[in-house]
Amino acid sequence: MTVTATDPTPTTEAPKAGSARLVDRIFKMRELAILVVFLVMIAVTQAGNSEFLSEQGIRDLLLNATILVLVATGQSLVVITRNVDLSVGSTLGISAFAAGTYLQGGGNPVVAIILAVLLGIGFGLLNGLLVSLGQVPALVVTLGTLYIIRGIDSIWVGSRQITAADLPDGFVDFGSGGLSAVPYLALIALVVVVGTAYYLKQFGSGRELYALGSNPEAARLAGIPVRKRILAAYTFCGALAGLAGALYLARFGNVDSSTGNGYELTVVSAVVVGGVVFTGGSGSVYGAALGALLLTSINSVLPALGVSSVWVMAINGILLILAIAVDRIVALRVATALKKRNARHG
Amino acid sequence: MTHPSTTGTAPVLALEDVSKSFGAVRALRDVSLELFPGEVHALAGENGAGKSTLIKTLAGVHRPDAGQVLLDGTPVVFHGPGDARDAGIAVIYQEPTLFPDLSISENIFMGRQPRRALGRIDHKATHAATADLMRRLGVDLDPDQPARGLSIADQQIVEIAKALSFDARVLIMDEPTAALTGSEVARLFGVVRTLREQGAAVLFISHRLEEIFQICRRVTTLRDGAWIASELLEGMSEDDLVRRMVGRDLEELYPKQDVTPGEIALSVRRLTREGVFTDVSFDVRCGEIVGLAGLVGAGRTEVARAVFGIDRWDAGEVEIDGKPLVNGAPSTAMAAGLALVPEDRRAQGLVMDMSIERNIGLTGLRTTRKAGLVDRGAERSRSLDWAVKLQVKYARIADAVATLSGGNQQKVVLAKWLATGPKVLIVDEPTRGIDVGTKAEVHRLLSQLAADGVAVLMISSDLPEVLGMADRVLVMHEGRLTAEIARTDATEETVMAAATGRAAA
Amino acid sequence: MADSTLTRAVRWDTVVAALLIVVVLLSFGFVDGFGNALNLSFLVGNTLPIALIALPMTLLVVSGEIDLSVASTAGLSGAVMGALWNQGMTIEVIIPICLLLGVVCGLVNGLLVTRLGLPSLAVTIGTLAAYRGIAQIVLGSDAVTDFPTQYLDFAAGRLGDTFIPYALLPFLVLLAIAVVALHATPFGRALFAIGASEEAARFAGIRVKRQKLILFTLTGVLSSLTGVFWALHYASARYDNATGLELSVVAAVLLGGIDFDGGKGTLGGAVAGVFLLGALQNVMSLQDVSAQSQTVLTGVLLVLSVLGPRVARQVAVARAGRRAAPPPPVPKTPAPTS
Amino acid sequence: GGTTKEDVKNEGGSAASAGKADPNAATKKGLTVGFLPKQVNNPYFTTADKGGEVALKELGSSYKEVGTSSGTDTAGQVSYVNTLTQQQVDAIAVSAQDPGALCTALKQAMTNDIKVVTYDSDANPECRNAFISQASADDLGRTEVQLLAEQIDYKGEIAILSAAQTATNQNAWIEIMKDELEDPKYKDIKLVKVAYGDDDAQKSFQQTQGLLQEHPKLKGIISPTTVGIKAAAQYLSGSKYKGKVKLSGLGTPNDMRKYVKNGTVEAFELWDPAKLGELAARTSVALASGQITGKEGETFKAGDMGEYTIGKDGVINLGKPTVFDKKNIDQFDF
Ligand SMILES: Nc1ncnc2c1ncn2[C@@H]1O[C@H](COP(=O)(O)OP(=O)(O)OP(=O)(O)O)[C@@H](O)[C@H]1O
Ligand SMILES: Nc1ncnc2c1ncn2[C@@H]1O[C@H](COP(=O)(O)OP(=O)(O)OP(=O)(O)O)[C@@H](O)[C@H]1O
Ligand SMILES: [Mg+2]
Ligand SMILES: [Mg+2]
Repeated sequence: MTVTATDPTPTTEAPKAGSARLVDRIFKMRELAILVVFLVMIAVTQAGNSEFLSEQGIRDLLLNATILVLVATGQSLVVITRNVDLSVGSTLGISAFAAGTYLQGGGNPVVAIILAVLLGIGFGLLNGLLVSLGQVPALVVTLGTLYIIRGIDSIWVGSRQITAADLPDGFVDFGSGGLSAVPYLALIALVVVVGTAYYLKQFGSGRELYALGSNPEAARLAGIPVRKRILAAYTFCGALAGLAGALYLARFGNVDSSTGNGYELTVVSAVVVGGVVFTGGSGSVYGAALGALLLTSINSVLPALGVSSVWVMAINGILLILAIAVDRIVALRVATALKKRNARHG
Repeated sequence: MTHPSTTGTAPVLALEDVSKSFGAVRALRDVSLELFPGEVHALAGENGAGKSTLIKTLAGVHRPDAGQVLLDGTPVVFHGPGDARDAGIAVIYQEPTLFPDLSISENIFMGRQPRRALGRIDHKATHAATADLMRRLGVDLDPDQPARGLSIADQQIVEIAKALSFDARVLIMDEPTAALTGSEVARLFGVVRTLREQGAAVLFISHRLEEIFQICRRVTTLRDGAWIASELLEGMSEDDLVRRMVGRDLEELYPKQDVTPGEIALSVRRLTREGVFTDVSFDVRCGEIVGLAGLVGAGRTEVARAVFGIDRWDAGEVEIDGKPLVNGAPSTAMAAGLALVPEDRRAQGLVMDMSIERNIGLTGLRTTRKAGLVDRGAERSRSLDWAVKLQVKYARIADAVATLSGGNQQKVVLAKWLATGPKVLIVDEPTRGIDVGTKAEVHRLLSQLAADGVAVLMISSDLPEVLGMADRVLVMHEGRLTAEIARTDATEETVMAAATGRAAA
Repeated sequence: MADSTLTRAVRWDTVVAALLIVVVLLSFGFVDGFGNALNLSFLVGNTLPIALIALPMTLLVVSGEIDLSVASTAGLSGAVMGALWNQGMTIEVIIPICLLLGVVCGLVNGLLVTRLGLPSLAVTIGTLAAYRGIAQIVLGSDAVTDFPTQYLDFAAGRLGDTFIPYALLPFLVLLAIAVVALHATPFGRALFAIGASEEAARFAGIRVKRQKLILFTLTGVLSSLTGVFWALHYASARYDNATGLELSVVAAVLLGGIDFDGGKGTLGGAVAGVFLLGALQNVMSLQDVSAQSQTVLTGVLLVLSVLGPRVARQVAVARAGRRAAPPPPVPKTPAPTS
Repeated sequence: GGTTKEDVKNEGGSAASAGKADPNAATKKGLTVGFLPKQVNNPYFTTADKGGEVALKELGSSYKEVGTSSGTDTAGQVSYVNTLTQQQVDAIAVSAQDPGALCTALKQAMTNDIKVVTYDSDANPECRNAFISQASADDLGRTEVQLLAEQIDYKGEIAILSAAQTATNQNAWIEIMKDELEDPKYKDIKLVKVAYGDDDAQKSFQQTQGLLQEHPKLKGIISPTTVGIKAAAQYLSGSKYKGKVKLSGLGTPNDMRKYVKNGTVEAFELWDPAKLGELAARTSVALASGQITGKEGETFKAGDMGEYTIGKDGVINLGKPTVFDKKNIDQFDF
């Protein structure tokens, strides 16, 4: 038997200082990838249809994304903790109607929004309590609450509906108005996203959400108040679903018992496309927000390009798969790169 | 019960007549223990003796069924790990508890990050503190690297760094060295000595007895959950300690039988996996035990993974009995008679939620079937058979392996693979976390297997084990095979020299 | 250990099965119109599509994956069936083509999951839209209804005056095959291992990717079979056939005690869950319970299905005396591989 | 060999109605008529069914309403037909989600001596006794085109925003519209696109945006669906196109009031859904009483609504739709 006794070739040590930034940069890159896809898509559409990026066009694009961005932001927090909230669509629907009923009776728009948020918080708490105290699978529980809230909503609402005529003009105008091309609603969403991202990055309790999603048992051993954090994530998610409900009302001026029906799959898609991993512990709200923007924009881009609506659904699905596949391939490349860097140490 | 507390100070942390049961298993029975400042205290006992349970009781993970925990002489109740941490107790658990998605520095400082104004995290300070810890431990890990992908050894090092970062009054370590090689252990001990001098109390668990003698002053022995003795180590011999733990004398630890090697069973030719290992060639003959030594991260595990087919290799080839193996196909490797006992029993060796029986049965699904269906009778007898042979300590064969102690889990992994009756057996850290008694048993088994004509490749970071068991020692350094040393020439010095790249044979 | 005896005693799948029997027996006694053969055949016939898809779905979930595109696959194969029928092809040729199409749909899911390592939830949300979209392209706004009567009669008819729809018999055969495959073959045993710990399964020489690929393919085939059955049963092939069926399947399977983390569950539980939901819906409709209240009740059942076993276990443990802190849940730490 | 479409065609259809009508038979009392709308909780259907309920009360029969909460849950609708059959109601008034899918179940109901009337959305003719058509497809399609054409001065590009691509009634109307547009007086009008909003507010909203971006010269949109027209109106009223792009189609006065008043919409039309429900109820009772069987040419008296004659294929037309505009909209509340 021979042992290949080669002369010890000096392995090139990676410059350590650069490596930190590299890792950071690479994780940002995943969001960047979605952004690039988004921009390319917009550019192509603009080339094909010069009306697309008119002031009205931009406003529409942003407005369309707003509601999904808000809900996806809340959802990504829950997903980061290795849970999921499927009931967001139902929560959105019921809080939109609640706000509408209140406004219909001549209420104050600000109070109406607060009311919707509070209702959302209520359902978020319910989910959070069931998941964290009951320690039961989030998927099942929130699928259950999806049905429960939806059922309660339709029993309560019946065939009633709230139309723009029932709402104060200021509220409806607020829903479509804005500062030139930037709608007020989009500004609200932007504030929420940036605030949430800052919190997640800069505060201990935010990092703990990542920790407990990454390894729940280790989180317990590290003394992280797991239940409290999960409860908080669900509550926040509920609150944003409620807020989204109020904004939905302002935007569409129309709510009935089916509002928000089936929204959960869209939200989950946005979060997944945005690179938030379903097994918890990684991803960012910027990613989720970009995912939401990307998804809603596809729905504006295809009609603007004159693609027959017959094709829209198929293209949507294929683009969704492409987005996650590209993201995955980027991630794999990164992992290989990381591994090669770390292959020689110690 | 005598307390040879010569220091005269009061114990920082103590257990008083603590009992703890899991269902029908009485893991601890009226156990008492005192930890004094400035002292390293060893906890010894066989697998399943209750050491980890005791530690988890001290750490607030388990609440004792009876008895109490005393902190500075006053009874306390820890409602969770957080309480114990706040009381100044740092714990390294037997199994690494890292957050794979977070960076090393976040893993270390989770929940305790240095803060800036408004309670925001000071990322710079966190990074610097981590780098500092890494320097103290003498390892070269990037603080910003995610924990995912770290080898078991590196994970263990991060755990150690985490525990050190507490500046705790009490440091509890459950087998921190099980995955480490000599040099890391030496560095760890250096740090522990400093801590001891600074007045910390340390509780240390290891199945490597020499380590206990090296660093500890007193030892508490447990057997089957019961307290046996707490005494000074001074004047005790390893045999004395083993007798306390096992309750009888042990046979020889390395019962190597001499065999004449037969045909070449496993042949690895110029195997390369880019960036991981390069140009690795060796043979293992029937009846031979070949040791594979090297520092942590030298690439030994990676070679084993590639040979077995878990990872694909980029170049080279592997033959069993002269027939080439398919690249990246564990099932065909198994069919050819290859078995791999992996190093990470929890993630790779076992399906934790499955029963002992089914875990052992898993490797025989294809061979022991009747009319295409699972032969449950055969499965049961096979697993009972091997569980008994390896002296696995369990309540019922249908219990989930997750309920077993670490060492007993390791035995189940061995059982699972030995049950396949392999021609070539690769064992990666086969005795990690196994108590001395069982270790001897495992060695006897390996030896017996070799005598029966099985070719054994043994990867181990436990150098005495390699030296004691191997007919030949291969040494890896930075992804290359750097030496082959015959049994007669193999000493700690020659192996370490090759492992650190200072000499090539 | 005592603990696991208790766990076994309150196994949820047995509870669901018992519940199903109780509901059926009570309804026989107290609900007008429930017990006659016609109603029972309605019940069984309308539940069959869900039950059919629940078979592979259970296996898939046990192995830790999920397929949300099943309803779209069914819709697509229905649409293709309609389109080809309009082209004048013979039905005996069309059906195999549709099943082949199911193979392709399943393979696409499976390859994306196993080769690219994408999460199945995300992939199948994508194909959910894609397959449905393709169905829309294929059939457009057509509704094809004029399938041959002997086929329609088979899919919608029943054995004489009994409650047994013809289609129940092939389903029972499929069920038997699935039960044996999951609970008695090495293949099924390996699925449990994969679901509980994929890495450990791989280290035990189980061909994880191949098994998953097979499962996704089977799911595709059975989904398309369901699509064919659906089109014949309701005598209507439209691109939106079976829309939303995936949630019903998932809800029923979850109700049957299949753990979505993988590695746990029985087919008996899943099928009992499917028919429990079906029976409850039938009974509630007969009792004039509104659709909205039925929705609430489905939700409550789902929540109870996960809270129930937990509460039962805790009560049992408490009664067993010597109440200690519950053993920590075994963490499913993602293995530190990259 | 095998079975192909051709073979099936040769088998021929089966006759729907049997028996003989007795126009003078007494109107039975104490009947139960089950209403099965496309979707419960849908305001349009709720109004329609309320109309049915009132009529049934007057006739001394009882009313019940069941149905799915989703408008595309065909399987659910089938099992509701089954349930009604089980409950041995005397007649079912159903708005079919799918013309074919309900057939087997409806036929089963008819063999169990239950009369089947479809309203709003028809099933295949052989699967029901009669269909109450809200307005003839001809009337609706043509008047919608006329309504919009006047608003845009018979000039410019127009588009249609429909519901689901499979919606039977929508497609029938769209065909008629295209036919109407062939008329030389519309020679300056160009139909550039038919978009589908799936009766989903958000989708219809985005489809409207898309239409306007793709066709900047668009002058008008016809949306023959209440959901679509509402979403399109909401989008237009909050955009720069308000008042410039005309919108017409089918909507309810309550939904559209605001948009008519703020100038987004000039005029739109609809029949009275309550009347539709009422006629469905009265037809059901007439069928169950044996006054009619559903054959072409039979006539019956529908209370205050006057006399109706059954047309070809068992179709009964409700009458002409009402056009709503600024002047009259406040007189309606539904
Ligand atoms: N969570 C649990 N549930 C049930 N039984 C348990 C649990 N944890 C430990 N045990 C049992 O308690 C006993 C003591 O286990 P422990 O882990 O304390 O042993 P140990 O001394 O640390 O052994 P090793 O040296 O192998 O790590 C064992 O019999 C084990 O099976
Ligand atoms: N499961 C894994 N996934 C990814 N990378 C790994 C894994 N295990 C080890 N590595 C990396 O591969 C390199 C080689 O490690 P390997 O475990 O093969 O070395 P070894 O000689 O077996 O040392 P050890 O004593 O740690 O087992 C290490 O730098 C490590 O970071
Ligand atoms: Mg232990
Ligand atoms: Mg190793």
